[in-house]
Amino acid sequence: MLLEGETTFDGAPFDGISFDLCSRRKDVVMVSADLSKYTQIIRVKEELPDQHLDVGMAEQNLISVAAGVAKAGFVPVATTFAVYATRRAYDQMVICMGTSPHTSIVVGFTPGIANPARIHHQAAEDLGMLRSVPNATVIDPMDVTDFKQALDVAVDLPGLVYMRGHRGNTPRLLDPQKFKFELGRTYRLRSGSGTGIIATGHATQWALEASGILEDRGIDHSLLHVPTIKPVDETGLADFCFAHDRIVTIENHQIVTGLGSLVAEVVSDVGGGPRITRLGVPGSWAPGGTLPYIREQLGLDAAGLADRIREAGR
Amino acid sequence: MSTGSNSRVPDLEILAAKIRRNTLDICMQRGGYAGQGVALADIAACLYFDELRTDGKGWFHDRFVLSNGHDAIMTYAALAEHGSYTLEELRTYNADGTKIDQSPIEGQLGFEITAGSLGQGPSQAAGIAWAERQRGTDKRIYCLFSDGELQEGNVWEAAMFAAHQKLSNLVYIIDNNDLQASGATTNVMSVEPVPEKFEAFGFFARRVDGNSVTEVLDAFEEAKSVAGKPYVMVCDTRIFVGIDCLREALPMAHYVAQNAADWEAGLAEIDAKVAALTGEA
Amino acid sequence: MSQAHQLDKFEAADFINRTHKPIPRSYGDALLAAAKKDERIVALTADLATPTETDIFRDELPERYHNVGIAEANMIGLASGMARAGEIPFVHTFCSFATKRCYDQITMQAAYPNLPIKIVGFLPGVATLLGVSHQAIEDVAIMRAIPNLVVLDPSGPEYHASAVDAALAHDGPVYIRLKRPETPPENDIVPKELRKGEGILAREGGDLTIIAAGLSVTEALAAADRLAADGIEASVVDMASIKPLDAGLVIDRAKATGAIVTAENHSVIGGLGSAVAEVLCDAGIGLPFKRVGLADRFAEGGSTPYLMKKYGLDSTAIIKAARDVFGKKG
Amino acid sequence: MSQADNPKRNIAELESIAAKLRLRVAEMVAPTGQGYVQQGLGSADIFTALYFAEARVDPGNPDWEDRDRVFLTTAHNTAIFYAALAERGFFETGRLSTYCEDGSPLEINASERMGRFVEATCGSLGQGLSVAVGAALAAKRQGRPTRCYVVLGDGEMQEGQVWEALMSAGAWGLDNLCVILDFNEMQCEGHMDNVVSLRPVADKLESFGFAVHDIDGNDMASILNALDAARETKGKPTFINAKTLVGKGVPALEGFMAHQLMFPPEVAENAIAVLKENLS
Repeated sequence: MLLEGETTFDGAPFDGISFDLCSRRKDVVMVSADLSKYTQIIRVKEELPDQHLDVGMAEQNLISVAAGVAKAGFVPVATTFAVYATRRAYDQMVICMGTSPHTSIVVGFTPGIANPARIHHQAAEDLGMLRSVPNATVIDPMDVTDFKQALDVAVDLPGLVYMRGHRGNTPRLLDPQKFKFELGRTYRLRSGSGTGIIATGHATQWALEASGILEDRGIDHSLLHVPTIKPVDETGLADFCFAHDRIVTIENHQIVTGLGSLVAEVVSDVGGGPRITRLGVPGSWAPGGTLPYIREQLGLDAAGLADRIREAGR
Repeated sequence: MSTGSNSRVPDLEILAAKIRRNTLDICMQRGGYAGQGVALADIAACLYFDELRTDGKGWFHDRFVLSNGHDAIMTYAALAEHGSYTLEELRTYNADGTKIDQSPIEGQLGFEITAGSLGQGPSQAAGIAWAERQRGTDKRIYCLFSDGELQEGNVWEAAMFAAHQKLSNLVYIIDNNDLQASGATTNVMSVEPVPEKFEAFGFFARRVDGNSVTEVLDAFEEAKSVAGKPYVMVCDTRIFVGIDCLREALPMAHYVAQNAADWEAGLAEIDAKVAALTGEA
Repeated sequence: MSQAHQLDKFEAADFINRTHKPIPRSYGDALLAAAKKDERIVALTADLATPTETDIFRDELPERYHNVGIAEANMIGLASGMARAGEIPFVHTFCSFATKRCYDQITMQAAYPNLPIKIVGFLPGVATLLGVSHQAIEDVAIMRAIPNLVVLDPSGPEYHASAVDAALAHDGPVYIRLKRPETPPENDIVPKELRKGEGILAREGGDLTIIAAGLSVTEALAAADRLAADGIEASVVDMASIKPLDAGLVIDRAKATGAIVTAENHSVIGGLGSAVAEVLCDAGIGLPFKRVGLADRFAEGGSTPYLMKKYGLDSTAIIKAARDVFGKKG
Repeated sequence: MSQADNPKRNIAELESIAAKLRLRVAEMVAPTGQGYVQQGLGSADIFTALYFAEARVDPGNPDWEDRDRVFLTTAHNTAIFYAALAERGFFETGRLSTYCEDGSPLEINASERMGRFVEATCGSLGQGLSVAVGAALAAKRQGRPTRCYVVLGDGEMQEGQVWEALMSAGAWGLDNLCVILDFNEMQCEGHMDNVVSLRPVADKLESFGFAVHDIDGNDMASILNALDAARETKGKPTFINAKTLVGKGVPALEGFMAHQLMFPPEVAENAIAVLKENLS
C-alpha cells in the first residue's frame, strides 16, 4: 500500500484537508486558539468564515467552547498545538468532551518532538494522556493520506476523538488507491521474520527510513503501522508480536504510557511473549532544535534507529 | 424598574417555597448541598417556570447550562415541581447506585453538560450560544455558576470570548453567595467587584437580589433588551435564605451532613410558609 | 493574606467524612510537624482546607498558608515562584484537579526546573461521592510520563506521615495521592515506612505475586488471605512508589512466583499495571499476567467500598485474576 | 552591590543603550531569519529601562537572594531579552551569535538552562505571572526588598491563568509586583482586536485591584516615571499598560504585524544599516 518511486510532499496538508472537509460537511466547524496559520486552516478561515471560529489564546476555552458547539449540533474540530490541547486543557477534554456523546474532535499539531521549541511546545505524553480517557478515540496518522482518511472517519465517531496532526512538509507515503483507513486496524508495511517493528504517526516515517537501512544490510524484519492507538485491534497486534522473536516499538512520544506501553499491555495480557524494546523519548526532556537534530540527539534518526533495532535483535 | 411582571410574582413565590421544601426533602435523606438549593429557589422558580420557554412537548425551548455541579440540587428540586422527576426517585440523591448524582453527567435529564469541574460551564454555554446563533435559532442560553468559580481562569477566557463574539443570546447567572468550600469567598480570594469586572470584560452587568423574584424577573427581562452584548446578572444570595431556623444554625454550610441539621424544624417552617402563601394566593 | 476564619462546626462534615465524627488527620498532622521543624515549608490550597487536612496548618501557621481560591493552575505557578525563592511548597487539592487541571503548569513550572514542589492530591481513583469530575482515574498515567517527577500512592493513613518524609527527602517535585478514611478507624493508626523507589513486600508466597498500590493493597491482602485458605500462596507487594518503580522487586517476584496480578484504584491503562508490564517486557519475561483496575470507563459517585466492588477493584476481582494467572502457570 | 549598579536615570544614555540593543536584535536574527524581530524592536525601551535603570540585579552574582526578579513571560521575545542580558553583563556578548543554533542555550524560547537570570521557563504562555506572584509573596514573607517585574504580552492575557494570577495579586495587595504589558496589539493571527480584544485594559485591571498606568512604551521618560510610581505605590500591585510599536526604530518595519517574521536578508541588511545610523 506504499507509493512507489520518489516521495512527494504536501507543504500544508491540513489546509487542503480541512477545506475539503468543510466544503463537503457544512456542520463541521474549525475552531482555533490563535493558531490558524500555524495549524494551517487558513483556507477555511478565509473562504468559509462561517465554519471558522477563533477563541483567542485560551486553550481551556478552546476545548470547552468547542464542546459547547458540539452540544448545539455542529461537529467541532478544535485545532492547536498538541502540547496545549493536552497539557493545558486536559481536564476540559476529559470532562467537556470525554463524558459527552457528541462528536468532538481535537487535532494536536507538532506532536512529540516535531517542534523546535523544546519542552513547552513538545507534547511527548499526549498519546498516553488521551489513551487513559475512557471511551476516547486516539489516532496518530503517518502521512497525508492517513491523516485525511482518518479525519473523514473521525467526523462520524461519537464522543471525543483526539488526533495528532501534521503540518509543514509532510510526505505522501501511502497510496490513496490502496490504503483505506479503518478505525482500530493495523497495517503491515514490511513483512519478514525475526524482529517485528511497531510504529505510529511520525515515527512510522522514521521506521520506514530505518527499515530501508536494515534491508540494505540484509536484516530480516517486519514493520507494522498502528495509526489507531485506541481502540486498537488487540488480537491483530498480539498475533504480530507473537509471530516475531522480538519486538521494537517506535513512537514520537515518551516511552511510557504511549504505543510502547500499549504493546506491553497487550502482550502481557496474553502472557508469555517476546522481549519488547521501546524506543522514543526516553523518560527525559527532549532538546530543542531542528527535527533532524533532535532525532539524532535521541537516537531516533534513521541510522541510529537501524543500529538500535539491530542491537535489540541480538 | 418594573416590567409588568408583577402579576406572576405571587405564583413564583409559591413555587420557590415548594422548591425549598423539595430541597430539604431530598437532602434530609443522606445529606447534601441543601443551603445552596434553598438559596437558589427563587432563581430556579423564575428560570424554570417563567423565563425558559417551553417546547410544547413538556420540555424547554431555551437552554440552561449548570456549571457548578453541586447546585444540581436546585435543578432536581425545581424539576420535581415541573414533573420531570418524582420526589421518590430524587430521594435516592447521594445513595450508592443512584441515578440522581450529586454532580450529574451530561445526558441526565435537565443537565446539558457534565458539571462539577469548576469553571467550565461558562465556556460551554458560550460555545452553545455561538452555535445556536450560527444556526439561526432564537434560543437563549442561560448559564448558572458561582462566585467561587470566578477564581478559575477558564471563566475569564469565556467572558472575553462571549463579549468579543457579542453573544446577546447568552445570560450568565452568578450565584454570588459569598461562600465556597473553605469559607467566605471574600476571605478566601475576593472576587469583587463582580459587576465591574464583567463590565470591563464587555458585558452588560447588573447586581440583583437573587432572593427577590421581582428583581430576578426584571433582570431576565432587561437581558432580552440588551443588544450586541452578553448579559450577566450577579445574584446576591445567602445560604438557606428563606428558612430562618436553618439559616441561623448553618450560616456557612457548604455541605450539610444528614445528621448535622434539624431537618424537621426546617420542614415545619417551610410548610407553614407554603400554607401561608397558598392561603393568600 | 491568610485568614483564620473558623468554619462552622457543621462543616466538619466535608466531602469526604461520611460520619460527621472526627477522623484522625495523619497527613495534616505530619505536614504540620514537618513545617514546625523546617521553616521553608509552606502550604497552599485551592479552596480545600478541611478536605485536604490542612485546616490545622492554616490555624497554626497562618503566615505560611495560602488559600489561592479555586485556581489550580495559578496555585502551581505560585508554588513555583515560592520554591525559586527558597521555600518548599506543599500544594493541596483533589487528585483530579491537582493533575488534570494544571498539568502543563506542573510540567513547566515544577518538573522541568526540578523544584521541590510537593503536589498532594486527595480523592484518588474512583473513591469519591462526587462523581466523574472529581475522580482521578488517569492521574497516575499522566503524572508518570513527566520526567523528574516522583509518584507516591500510599496504601493507608499509616503511611501518610512517611509519605511526607519521603517527599521531603526527594529534592525535586513529588506527587502524592492520598485517601482519607471516610469513617473513623477502629484501631489507632501505627505509622509505617515507605521509601521512594522501593516496593514493600507485605506478604510472601510462592504461587503468584499481587502487585498493588494505594487502596488496592488492602484488597490484595484480603484476596491473598482467601487464596491461602484454598492453598494458593500469593506474595503481595505494596508498590507505594509508582515512580520510580522498584523494577528489581518486580523482576525478583516474577522469577520467584511465575505469575503476576497488578491491582490499582485507577484505569487499567497507563498506570501501575502498565508500568509493571513495561518492566516485564523490557526484561523479556513472559509470564501469566493480569491487570485489575478500572476497565476503561467513567464511574459514578458513591461510597468507596461500593465503588470498589461495582467497578471490579475489590478483593473478589483480584482473587478471580489471581486464580486465572495461577491456572495459566500450568 | 556597588553604586554603579544602582538605578540610573540618564535618559539620553538609556536611549542610546536601547538603540544599541535594537541593532543587536537585528544582527542576531539576520543570519538565519529566525527569531522575533518585530517584538524585540518594539519592546527594546522596556527592557532597557528594566535592566539598566530599574531592576536591582547583579550580573556577577545572578543568584543574589535579595535581587529583583524579571520574568519574561512572553518567552519567545528572546532576541531583545538576550541582547539586554548580554549588554548588562550576564554573559559574553559574543554568545549572541549562537542565537537559535542547534545545541545553543540561546534558544528561540528562553529556558532556565541559560542560568538563574532566566527566572522561569515560560514558553507555554500565561504561566509566568503566577510564578512571579508566588515569588513576590515569598519575598514579602521573608522580608526581602525584592521586587518582581513581569513583561507580559497582550495576546497572552487571553489565557485564563493570567486572570487567576491577577486576581490573587490584587486580593493580596502585592505592592512589590509590577506587571508591564508589552501592548503591541499583535498576536499570531494578527491584530488582537480581530482575534479576541483585550480592551478596555485599564478598566479590567482596575477591577482586579491594580494601580494602572497607561503609557507610551517607546518613551523612556514615561516608562521610568511609571516604574517610579509603581515603587511608591503601597498596598496594591501595579500594572503598566505600555503601548509599543512593533518594529520600532526601523521605518520599513514599524507597525508591520508579523508575529514570526522570516527576516529576509535584504530587509535585514537595510534594518541593520538604519539602526547603525541611529546609533552614531
